[in-house]
Amino acid sequence: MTAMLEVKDLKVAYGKILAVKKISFSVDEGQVVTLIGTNGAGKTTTLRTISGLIRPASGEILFQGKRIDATAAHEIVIMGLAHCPEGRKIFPKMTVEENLLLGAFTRSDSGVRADLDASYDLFPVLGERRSQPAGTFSGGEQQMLAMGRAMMSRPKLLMLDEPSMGLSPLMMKKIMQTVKTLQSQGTTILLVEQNAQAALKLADKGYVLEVGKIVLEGTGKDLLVNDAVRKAYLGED
Amino acid sequence: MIRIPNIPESVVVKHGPKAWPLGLAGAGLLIIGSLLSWSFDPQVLGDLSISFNPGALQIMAIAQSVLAIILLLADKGPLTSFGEWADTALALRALATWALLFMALVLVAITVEAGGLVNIEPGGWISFLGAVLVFASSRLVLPRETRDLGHARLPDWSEILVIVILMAAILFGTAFALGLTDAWEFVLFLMVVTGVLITGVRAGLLTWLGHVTTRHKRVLMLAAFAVAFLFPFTQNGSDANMSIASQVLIFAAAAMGLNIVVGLAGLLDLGYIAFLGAGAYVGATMSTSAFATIGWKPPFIVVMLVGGCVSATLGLIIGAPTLRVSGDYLAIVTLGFGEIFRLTMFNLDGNNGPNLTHGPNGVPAIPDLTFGSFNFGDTHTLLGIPLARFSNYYFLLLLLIAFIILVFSRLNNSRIGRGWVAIREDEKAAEAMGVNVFGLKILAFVVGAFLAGLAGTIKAHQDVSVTPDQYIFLESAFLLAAIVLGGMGTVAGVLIGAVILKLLPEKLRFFADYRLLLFGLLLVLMMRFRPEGLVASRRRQLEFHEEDEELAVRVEGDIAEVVI
Amino acid sequence: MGIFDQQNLDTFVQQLVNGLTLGSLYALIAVGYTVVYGILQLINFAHGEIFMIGAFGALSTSLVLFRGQTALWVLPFMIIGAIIASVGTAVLMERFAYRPLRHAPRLAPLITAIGISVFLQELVRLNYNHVPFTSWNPFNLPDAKSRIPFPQIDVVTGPAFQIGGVTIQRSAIFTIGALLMCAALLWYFINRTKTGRGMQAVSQDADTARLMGINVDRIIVVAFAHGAVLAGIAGVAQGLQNNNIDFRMGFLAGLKAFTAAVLGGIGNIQGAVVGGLVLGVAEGMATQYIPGQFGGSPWKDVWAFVLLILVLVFRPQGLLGAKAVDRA
Amino acid sequence: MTVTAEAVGAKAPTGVPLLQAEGVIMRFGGLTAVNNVTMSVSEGEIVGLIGPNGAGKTTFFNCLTGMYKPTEGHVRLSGVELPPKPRAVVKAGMARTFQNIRLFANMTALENVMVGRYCRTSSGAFTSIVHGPKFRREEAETRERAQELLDFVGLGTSTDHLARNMPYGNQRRLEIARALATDPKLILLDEPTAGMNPLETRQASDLIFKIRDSGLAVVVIEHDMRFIFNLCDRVLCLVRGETLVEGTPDEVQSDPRVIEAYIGTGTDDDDEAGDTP
Repeated sequence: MTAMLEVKDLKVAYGKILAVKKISFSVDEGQVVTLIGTNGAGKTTTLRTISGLIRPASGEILFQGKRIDATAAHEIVIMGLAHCPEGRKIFPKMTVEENLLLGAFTRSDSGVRADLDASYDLFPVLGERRSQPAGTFSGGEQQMLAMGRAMMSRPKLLMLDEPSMGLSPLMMKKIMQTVKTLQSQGTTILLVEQNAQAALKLADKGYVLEVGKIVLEGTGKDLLVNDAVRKAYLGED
Repeated sequence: MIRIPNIPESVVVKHGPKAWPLGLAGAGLLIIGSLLSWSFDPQVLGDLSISFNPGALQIMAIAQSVLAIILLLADKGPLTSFGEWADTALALRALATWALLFMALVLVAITVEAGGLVNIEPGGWISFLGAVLVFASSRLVLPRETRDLGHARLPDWSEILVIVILMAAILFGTAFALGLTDAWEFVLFLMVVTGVLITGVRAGLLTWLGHVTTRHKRVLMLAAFAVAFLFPFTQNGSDANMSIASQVLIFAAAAMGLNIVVGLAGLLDLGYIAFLGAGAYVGATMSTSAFATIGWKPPFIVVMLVGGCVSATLGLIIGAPTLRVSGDYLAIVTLGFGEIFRLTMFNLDGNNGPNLTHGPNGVPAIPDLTFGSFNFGDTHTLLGIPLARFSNYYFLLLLLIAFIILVFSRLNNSRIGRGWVAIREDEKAAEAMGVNVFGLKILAFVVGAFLAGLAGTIKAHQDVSVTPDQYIFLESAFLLAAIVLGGMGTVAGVLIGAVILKLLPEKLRFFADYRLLLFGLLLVLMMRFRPEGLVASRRRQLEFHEEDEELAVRVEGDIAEVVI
Repeated sequence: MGIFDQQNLDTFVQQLVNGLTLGSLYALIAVGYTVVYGILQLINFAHGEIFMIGAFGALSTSLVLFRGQTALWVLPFMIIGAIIASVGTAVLMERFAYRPLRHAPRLAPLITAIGISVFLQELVRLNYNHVPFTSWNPFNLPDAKSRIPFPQIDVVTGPAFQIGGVTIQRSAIFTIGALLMCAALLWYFINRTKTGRGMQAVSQDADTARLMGINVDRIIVVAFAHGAVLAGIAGVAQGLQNNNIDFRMGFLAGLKAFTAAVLGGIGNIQGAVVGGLVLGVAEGMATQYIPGQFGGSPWKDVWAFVLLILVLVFRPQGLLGAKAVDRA
Repeated sequence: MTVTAEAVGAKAPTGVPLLQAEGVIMRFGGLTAVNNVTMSVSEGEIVGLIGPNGAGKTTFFNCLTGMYKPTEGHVRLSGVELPPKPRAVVKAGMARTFQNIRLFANMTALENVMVGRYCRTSSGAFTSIVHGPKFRREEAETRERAQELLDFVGLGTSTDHLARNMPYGNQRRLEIARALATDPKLILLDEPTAGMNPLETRQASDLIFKIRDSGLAVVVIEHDMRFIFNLCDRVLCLVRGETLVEGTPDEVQSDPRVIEAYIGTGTDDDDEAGDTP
């Protein structure tokens, strides 16, 4: 199996201070891979670098075998890599439908309409409120919209940044179930989470980040029972 | 910055040992050449045609070669102990590059001014050759490990001596520069100063000086004032330069007042010149000029206070919208107020409203100030040196500036100053922590306006007449530029900015036409490459480089130092 | 004598027409402020200069290519010349002055804008009629240090129409017509094209727009260019109306247009049009109807600035803007 | 779980009402963010505020602290009606922290806390310029108190560090110290442990107990159930701007309405079951 996304020796700096210190990991096709770690560990920075919003200081990022570390963000989207950012970042003044259509900005094929309906099937809430401004939605609904919007570009790889942030435990479960659904429909997923428990449970592979370095890696199941992880990230003694 | 490709390492290693004698020889040639005649034509660039009687430019060349010799001796020879601290190799490279440029430009200048290469005498060529040799040698000198000069400490007395020498150099440098009447000479002098400054930066000396001056702040202030006070005595009674100097001081006073608003409180005021104008109009209309429209003629000190208060009241009015408006919008509001002020002064001519200002003609023939029997218009002699009209205003303005600096720095280092920083950083959070945001903003406007009003009343007498077209938007932009150029929130920065912006155009008449064009370009380039200004307040520097974490770590100690 | 007698009515309608003409001009320029602000939250203070350069572009086209001919067919070429000059300047300005400051604190671009504004004015003043640093003037262009007569086009600047007691200048019809056409085209572009939707997305959240595959740099250039097209056309309109142009014309017009943009709710394109018209009419009416010493044309700019300040203070979201909802 | 109220020797709430918010309603246009919420906090009490995102918790905080003027309702501190001005609220004795840390990034830790003293000092421009006796006294006091507070929250050695250079957890502590500098009777903490790992979270609850023990009442917004139920004397659950349930941690935890609307059914281990849309 070839890696869909491969990150090699990635370093990212703000000024001259490294936020990400030489990390390497890979995401295989069809997998859910998760990066966990506390605030400031460099998870979001990593995702923003992969999607081209930040330029790396050094290292390589390969997507389907092609280097993308110098590619502009909008071109990376066209290549099939979608990024659902931290904090949802929906367009608040636009309606649900307009938001979703922006997700398909790079496409000019005729399948957009069908994909729109597919989004409404996946998230019926969105279908019911398709002409309402997205800014009036609750956090959970906004998260659904953000995920639906990211899927509109028909990505091969979807990166989700903290989808459970600020959500009730109930809503969080719904979101995690959706992640599984998306995987079963054939999307590869790179999931960044602070909620280690939920993330590791559905991950095929997990990496633990601490202040810019990968300190542990393994399958989701292995990490869930790893002593260090249990102490530091699951809050167990 | 000029970048010259490095010489391949093999060459450096092979010829490295030759660098030292080569450099000394070059510096020697440069000196010898400078003692000879450079030009056949005695009319150009001062007089460079007489051997063994060096003109200004030749003295500059000699000074540069002496500096080069010192650096070479520090690299190898009797001064090596100094060389352990300073990065002499990098410094020599910078110096040599600028010296070569200097000599080249001198030859160009002679050629252009005297009309042809034939006008260059052998001395000129010898000096040029010397500069080339020094340059070549500097490329071959290898950098070596140095200790961190930034943390070097000398005994207090010698550090204070350094400050005094520095100030003396500034005094004589300024007097020397102002004495240069030829634009070429002036530009070349600026080149030498730039070269020496860059040499200092490369050697790490400037950083060290920065630390020394923060360690001895009071000494620095005293020395600076002593220098400023002594300046008129270097002018031999000539009032031409003093006229420029007092213009610079007025400008600096206003800029410093604006710096309270912009630099400390972080409010962009694009109509600040109106405060200076309000003071000036008060000074004019309450003067004994035949065109003054207000009958009350109190002593000048009262007029000054009235001017300050009228300005402060305007500041209160202009500051009031800060309750609801902030950021760019506030800048536009202040711009609007500035224009309203100018148009109103323009219109209050008796036809369109009451006659207060004589409209576009303004108030002319404002008499000189008198304090008792001391008339500012007369020439007074002190220590055998005659001090004419502008010197008198200069001293008065110096007092005013001292007062403004006191207000500025005391406010900055108080609860109020902390409040201002907090507002700049995060207005909402400041409010939520109990900081009186609106009150502090208003205070900044009022204090800034008051100080400008004081300066304005003096300006009216110094300029003899007051007209609305002295208070256009462009003047506000100039004041702002002085702050931006010099450095927001610092006293030294604003003074430097004011000097540069007012002095250069006066001395460089030949570019008078391109003055504004270059000014516009300068603003754009500053914002692009050094938005925090030449002498940046540490904190302001951080604010302009939000993403530079390394800088934040580096200056952390400095900010703590300022607090205590 | 009633308030509605014929003469009063004529005066009123006359001022209304004058105001609408002036307002159309403001609106054309205001759109440039609003489009750029909407996307970058940047007050492009130098936009007034883009307008000025548009006028000079038209003038140059006419003088260089058509030797000042007055036939109507020259007008489209003049407009194209104006647009090339203004768009070129705007795009260069964005690329070299503003783009490097994308993440700088807000003070930096504002000061840059002032710098550009001064620079462009001086560039035109000093170098319009010759190649810089020489006295070579191949096309025999006039000196820009004082006012320059603007070429007149027969059909557009001929004798005014007289309808009852109301005089309507032909150039006024050109200005109002230009506004109507530009506004319609712009509306279509923003709301009906893909790039237009991209523009809306960038204005709400540039980083996220990137993640949608939108080329943000391109969108920003497009925004600057759009503003510049309208400003260029406004430059032509101003020249036709006043019969002359000068290098200072951008400052006041720019400031007024900015007022108009704020009046309508900055960032909102319909708002800029409405704001421009309202400001123009208000100015016309103030000249006519504010009584006493403080009325009349010497004070009209003062009243415009007073209006600007009142709007910024009391309704910064503008006439059409809704107050932003700050959700927790 | 090692840290409990008993473990740090908590005092029982005294029952004297300190903060009383009655019928607070906050509408934005057509949107009702907070609908008729009533809450009272007694001296020495720790009250938790939970609820899903968008339930109006932070908006409610903003109403309490005067950042918003509630559409309807009253907020009283020690029986005195609070005006909707953040500054007046701070002066009256209620301070807060922010959900997304809002420190003065380019100021040092000490300076940040010193800003918090602003409302308890009164040196004006004049005495500051002439360095009058009042100025000297207040400056010295401010500095001393600020250092004390840094020691109190455990940042005694970070005095001269820039806020932006401090680690995330310390920034949260610094924000608390800054709020404490205003001498509040009541402190409102908006998600004080967001983004912290379990160890840091435990340290945060220790600090909050310590604050309570020094005589302050505390209101906390949090998502971390374990944290909140361990910490609080009383918990309010807000859903869609309304109070769903109010009670002791045990009552709220087991309330079926809370489980349905917020916590969700089942244990942590089910993710096969459920209503995949």
